[in-house]
Amino acid sequence: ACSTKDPGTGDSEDAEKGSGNGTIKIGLSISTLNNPFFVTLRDGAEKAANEKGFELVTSDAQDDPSTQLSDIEDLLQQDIDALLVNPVDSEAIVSAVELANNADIPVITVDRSSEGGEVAAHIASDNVEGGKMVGEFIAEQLGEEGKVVELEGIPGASATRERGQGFHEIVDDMDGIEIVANQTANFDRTEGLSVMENIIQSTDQIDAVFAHNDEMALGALEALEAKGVSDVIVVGFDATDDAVEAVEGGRMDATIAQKPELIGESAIETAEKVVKGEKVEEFIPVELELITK
Amino acid sequence: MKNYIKNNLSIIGPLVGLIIFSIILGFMSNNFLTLNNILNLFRQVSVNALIAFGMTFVILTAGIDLSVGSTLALGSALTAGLLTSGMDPLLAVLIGLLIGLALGAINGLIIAKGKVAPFIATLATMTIYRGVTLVYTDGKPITGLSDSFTFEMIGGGYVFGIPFPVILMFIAFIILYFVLRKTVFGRQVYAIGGNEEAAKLSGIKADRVKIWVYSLTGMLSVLAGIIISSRLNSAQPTAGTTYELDAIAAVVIGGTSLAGGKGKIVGTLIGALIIGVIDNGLNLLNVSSFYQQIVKGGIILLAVLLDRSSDK
Amino acid sequence: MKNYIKNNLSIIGPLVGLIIFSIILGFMSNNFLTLNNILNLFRQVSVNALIAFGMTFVILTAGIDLSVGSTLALGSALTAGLLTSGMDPLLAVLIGLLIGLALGAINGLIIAKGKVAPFIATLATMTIYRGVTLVYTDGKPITGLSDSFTFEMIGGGYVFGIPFPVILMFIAFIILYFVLRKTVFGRQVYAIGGNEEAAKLSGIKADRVKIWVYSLTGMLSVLAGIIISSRLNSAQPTAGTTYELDAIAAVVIGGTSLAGGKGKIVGTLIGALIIGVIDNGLNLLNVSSFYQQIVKGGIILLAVLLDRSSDK
Amino acid sequence: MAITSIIEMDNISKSFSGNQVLKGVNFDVRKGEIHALMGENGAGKSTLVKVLTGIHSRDNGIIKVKGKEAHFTNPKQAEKQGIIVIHQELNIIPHLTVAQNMFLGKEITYGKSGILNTKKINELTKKSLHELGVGNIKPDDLAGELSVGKQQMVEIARALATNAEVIIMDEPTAALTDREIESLFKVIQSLKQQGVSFVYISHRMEEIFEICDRITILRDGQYIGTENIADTSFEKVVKMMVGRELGDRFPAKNNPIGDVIFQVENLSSKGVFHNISFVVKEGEILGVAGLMGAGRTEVMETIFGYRKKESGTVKLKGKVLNTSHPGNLIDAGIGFITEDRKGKGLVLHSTIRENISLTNFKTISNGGVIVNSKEKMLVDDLIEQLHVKTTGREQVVQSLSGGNQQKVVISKWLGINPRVLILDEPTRGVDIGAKKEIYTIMNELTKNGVAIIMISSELPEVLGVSDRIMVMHEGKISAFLNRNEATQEKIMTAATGGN
Ligand SMILES: Nc1ncnc2c1ncn2[C@@H]1O[C@H](COP(=O)(O)OP(=O)(O)OP(=O)(O)O)[C@@H](O)[C@H]1O
Ligand SMILES: Nc1ncnc2c1ncn2[C@@H]1O[C@H](COP(=O)(O)OP(=O)(O)OP(=O)(O)O)[C@@H](O)[C@H]1O
Ligand SMILES: O[C@@H]1[C@H](O)[C@H](O)CO[C@H]1O
Ligand SMILES: [Mg+2]
Ligand SMILES: [Mg+2]
Repeated sequence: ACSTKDPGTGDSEDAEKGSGNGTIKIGLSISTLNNPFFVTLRDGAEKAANEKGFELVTSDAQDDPSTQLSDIEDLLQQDIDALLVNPVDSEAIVSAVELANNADIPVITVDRSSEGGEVAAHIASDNVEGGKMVGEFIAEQLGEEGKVVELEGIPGASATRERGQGFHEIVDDMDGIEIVANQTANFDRTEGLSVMENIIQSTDQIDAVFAHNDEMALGALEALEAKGVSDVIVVGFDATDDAVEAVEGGRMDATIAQKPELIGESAIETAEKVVKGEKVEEFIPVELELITK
Repeated sequence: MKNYIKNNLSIIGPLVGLIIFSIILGFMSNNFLTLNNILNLFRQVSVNALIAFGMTFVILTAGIDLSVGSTLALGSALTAGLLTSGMDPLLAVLIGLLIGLALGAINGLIIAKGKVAPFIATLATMTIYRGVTLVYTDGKPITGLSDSFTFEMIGGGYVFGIPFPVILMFIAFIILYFVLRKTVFGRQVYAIGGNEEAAKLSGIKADRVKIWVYSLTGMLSVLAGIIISSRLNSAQPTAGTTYELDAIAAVVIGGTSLAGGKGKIVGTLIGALIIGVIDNGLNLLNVSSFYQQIVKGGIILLAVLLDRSSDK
Repeated sequence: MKNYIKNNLSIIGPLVGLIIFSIILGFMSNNFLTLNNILNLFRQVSVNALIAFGMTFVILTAGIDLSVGSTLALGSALTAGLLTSGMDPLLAVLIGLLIGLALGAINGLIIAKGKVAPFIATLATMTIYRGVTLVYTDGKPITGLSDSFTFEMIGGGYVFGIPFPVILMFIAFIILYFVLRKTVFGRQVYAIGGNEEAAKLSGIKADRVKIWVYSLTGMLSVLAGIIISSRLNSAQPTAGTTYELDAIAAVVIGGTSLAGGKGKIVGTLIGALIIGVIDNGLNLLNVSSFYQQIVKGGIILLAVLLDRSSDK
Repeated sequence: MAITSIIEMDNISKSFSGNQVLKGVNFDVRKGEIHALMGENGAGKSTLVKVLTGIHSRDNGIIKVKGKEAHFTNPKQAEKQGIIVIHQELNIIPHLTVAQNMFLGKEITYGKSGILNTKKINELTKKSLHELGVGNIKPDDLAGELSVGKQQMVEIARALATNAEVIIMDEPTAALTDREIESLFKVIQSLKQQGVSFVYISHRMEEIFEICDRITILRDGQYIGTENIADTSFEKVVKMMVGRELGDRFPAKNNPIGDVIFQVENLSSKGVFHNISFVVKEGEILGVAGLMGAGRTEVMETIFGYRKKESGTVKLKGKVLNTSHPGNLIDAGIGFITEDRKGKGLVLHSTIRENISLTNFKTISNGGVIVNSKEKMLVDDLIEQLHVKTTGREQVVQSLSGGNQQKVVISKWLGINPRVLILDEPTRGVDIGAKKEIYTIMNELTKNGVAIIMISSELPEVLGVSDRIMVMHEGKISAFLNRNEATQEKIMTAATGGN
């Protein structure tokens, strides 16, 4: 009587549904919409779906992997033709991907990958790569010599880990670059401000700041400007509208553009192909771009 | 008979609410009232329900436990550590549950012996346990826990087609229902919440009872955490964040008074189901997540308001 | 004299705690006890302090307000909307404060007239207000608020070298201190928390007082939100998340009883400073963020435990 | 030598933060006796009991139980030695049923399993309640929904149901009416025959002389003496308690009675009381008698705007009052002293000053701001006028003795200079001296034309104080009696529904 197989799956009637009547129904599970980055990603997907006349069902996991699993369970109840997943966590998403596999619904991962299960395609830019790009940019600007502050994202979040990892892969090997403070500001602009204020108090010299996202970078920028400091290199991540404007205005030095809108669009396009049985690439990279003035 | 109805009045409100919501959702979405979705719903509810069962005991003593989510995270991270070290899964899970018991006991001790208000005591341990989890996991999920059938069963298994977490939830429910209704311990829980001084004068060792109550909640939180880890085959350092809110909401929607001394665990089960139905239903109806928050808050309010008016 | 000491006993514990923490940090970090850092610290504290002042009133009536963070976000998002539409900054800010008052009044009405437990009422509005904020902002920050001197002053200005938010905080403190200590309204707040039935039988309109108390808290939360918006020149949809916890912690560390009826707003100011000192100090010492949580939770616990033992 | 004492307390002293409350008190209890413990409010009676049972630690002195020295640190230990207390404060858990309360802390289980034998618990509860003559209280009634009097009966039943050797009753009858008291006394007498001893604390003199064998008197924490009831007199006991002659218990009242000032017409509240109509005249005291649960408290709370009425009007000087909120009635000059001192009368952890001020903001404030000097003056005047025994206006009310707490409640209402004052059981738990003071205050007020409505369950008091008596039975008025025609018998007949 005991098993670890979902007894509800396998009855093949599901497979008939949806595809017959012309409209394609796509499920999209987003890690969190409490972050402009993902809002833009969703907007991109929505726009593309509207243009094509697809039905798009979106859910928001609020950064909780187990909520995401429930979300996907709920999506799978709704006769979708394809599942787009933006995992909260790449490991934890595996069982949800397997659920979709069992239900014969194709899965496409977005922004973050899945460590297991069958995935038709993965569309993303690479956070580790982005971290490296920042490391290289800062090293170059400083001539491999200077004191750097790192504002970390939410402790334990994958973006925090991966961006930090890429960044450290570059700067840790350089003797001239010293990380004088690394503190979390939880991807939040207000905390970026107050944590930076405090760091300024305790650090005699700061040459550069790497914030794991633009929100924190903009907060840190306010703290520096309020102190009348303007020669510090500030680099963020995401290329949000605010940040790009700050870079263009010369207040910020750089940000990494992940092109979330493009990720969203291309996710829908890929889903269409998969549903129609066309072949797609396993990894569809969306290039990162270093935005500077 | 009159007393029987009166005694159970407090859960009639929530029950009627649950039924009404379910019927409405059944009309609005074809997928809602399918067997598949109902099993799915119950499985989703089981995690919150287990935590909320413990929270019911805590709230009955006029306490509160904000640390459940952090306890869940720490307990399942440590269990995951044991699993990856190759320990027998069953043993690891048992040790994990004991860890939950101990984390809860720490809460209980601070509250009972340290005379710290439960809200503030568990606010502090919420922060501390989360910090310890992050230190232990170095902020990274622990993965590749176990390939054993036993461990996978906990979160992902089925018995006669019923998801295993649902079975765990019902076993816990029956035991705890019995404890509250039929044992001296249950009586003491109610008495402490009703009038702690009077309870003490009657010779009840209030401190001891409280420590047990928080320990129970800690253990149930870790059980919930292990279910999640088993389903995700990984333990997340940020697991359980804000779970305390859903658990408390379930208890209160179920008619248990935050002032203590009054309430029922059946109510909590219904409360957890109402929250589950809201979450699941709004997803099925494809309500945008921003509006979902508005609707969910509104429904919680409605449920409680309806309940209040049935008091009269 | 003896009475004077006795009356103020409740804040001596927190005060001594604050001084001890400050001295320790002064030894550990050269930058802590500089004028610059102290002004910086006070500015950071001002946001939490303003919210916590309102929370003190709420808790004195034996209530609680979990919605402060969402109120802050919604109020400042709406204010930001007015500003970007080109409204006069002062007028926009005033309207924003009134919006805060109204959001608080909704809490008060649900609690007083709907007879819903404050915890659950404000848990619901916390979710609802956050949802409305997300809908209104579409989940994105509102930026480019105003270039006017007036608006920039609020968060970023100085008067005689003192940050303007600090001045706002002290003005609010003095007014509210006076209200609590010297006015009929203040007495009514204490009486309701001490024994609501006795207060009602003494002719106090408890419902009305409660509605005002939550309205005040709503308004102060939005004021705090506007300070943040002014500093960042943007309003964040996620602003204020979990601020309720710091505010409640400040109130309780400051010696106000969660059971209501007993406490002082001076205590709250000290409580907010303690929390600010912890956050600032741990940053200055560059303690890793994982350990920060452990230390912060530990210190909150310590502060409350010390306070309890000075009760005896 | 033949006389054996079960409890001997020798030279007991106790102080609370410097305030010495017991000063070398001696007390002993013999097998099968009923020993009264008397003294004014704050004399230290309850404290002595709490020292005996380990709730408070003693500073000094020796306690022997059955000849052996005892050092209890919690009441459970005393209970194991057969000593059980019914405390002055009710110790009912409101949301538990009567049966659950009866067996709290001594639940009957199946063996040592911890599993409750609910059936047996309910049966035994039913039996005990029956024996006490309160079979109308059902084991599965929620305790919190019973009237104070019934709750007290539950507590008494609970103590009697244990196989105690010594039962200490701290003002058990304060909330009871004569009928319940009568059945209580029967049970006490029959237990006494079986060798059970009682310590009986009460401010009702009649009771002491009716059932007690010996009496010990405390004054200001000092041991004054122990007497055989048979060898002493009412006057002597009073003198030992108060330290002087007290004179008449009820001061003479012979002020002129004026016109009707207060009218209640056809007031009803569904299921609680029906068509209540009465008037009170200036300078008149209207006594309200009735059995416990007759609905007297509800009527008054409704008049005062604390409960919603169904229909009916309340008039002051012919003008209809808005009874939607107590504030309106206070503004009109009506005061209400509740029977539930702790639950509804006082903010226990606040000071005397803060409590008195609650009803007097009009007098002590100016534009919403409290004027300290006015507040202090008002409070100090009232403390003095009512002889509240206190260290000062800043004393926290909780630490006052019961009688003095009651005086604080009265003070807060005298402050408003009421034209009509409703007093619900105003002398409950109040000592004989203070009672007389309260009667005197009432008389003073009537001299100034104040109309008084006084609910009381003590018939001698109703008879001794009232100009006119209204009797209620099951939510209806069953009789009006004039002072000179009223007797205990007539009141009881009307209160029980006879003619
Ligand atoms: N916990 C306490 N802390 C401080 N003072 C106390 C405490 N308990 C009692 N007292 C004081 O001790 C004195 C004796 O109080 P106690 O309650 O024993 O009087 P009592 O004789 O029982 O009076 P009553 O007839 O009014 O019940 C009073 O002055 C009271 O204020
Ligand atoms: N909270 C309550 N819930 C339900 N019934 C109640 C409640 N309070 C009182 N009652 C019932 O209302 C009736 C009237 O009670 P009330 O206390 O007014 O009587 P009373 O004449 O003042 O007697 P007492 O001398 O006991 O105060 C009683 O039957 C009582 O049991
Ligand atoms: O890429 C996104 C954004 O940068 C966000 O700021 C944090 O989560 C990441 O995954
Ligand atoms: Mg006493
Ligand atoms: Mg009464």
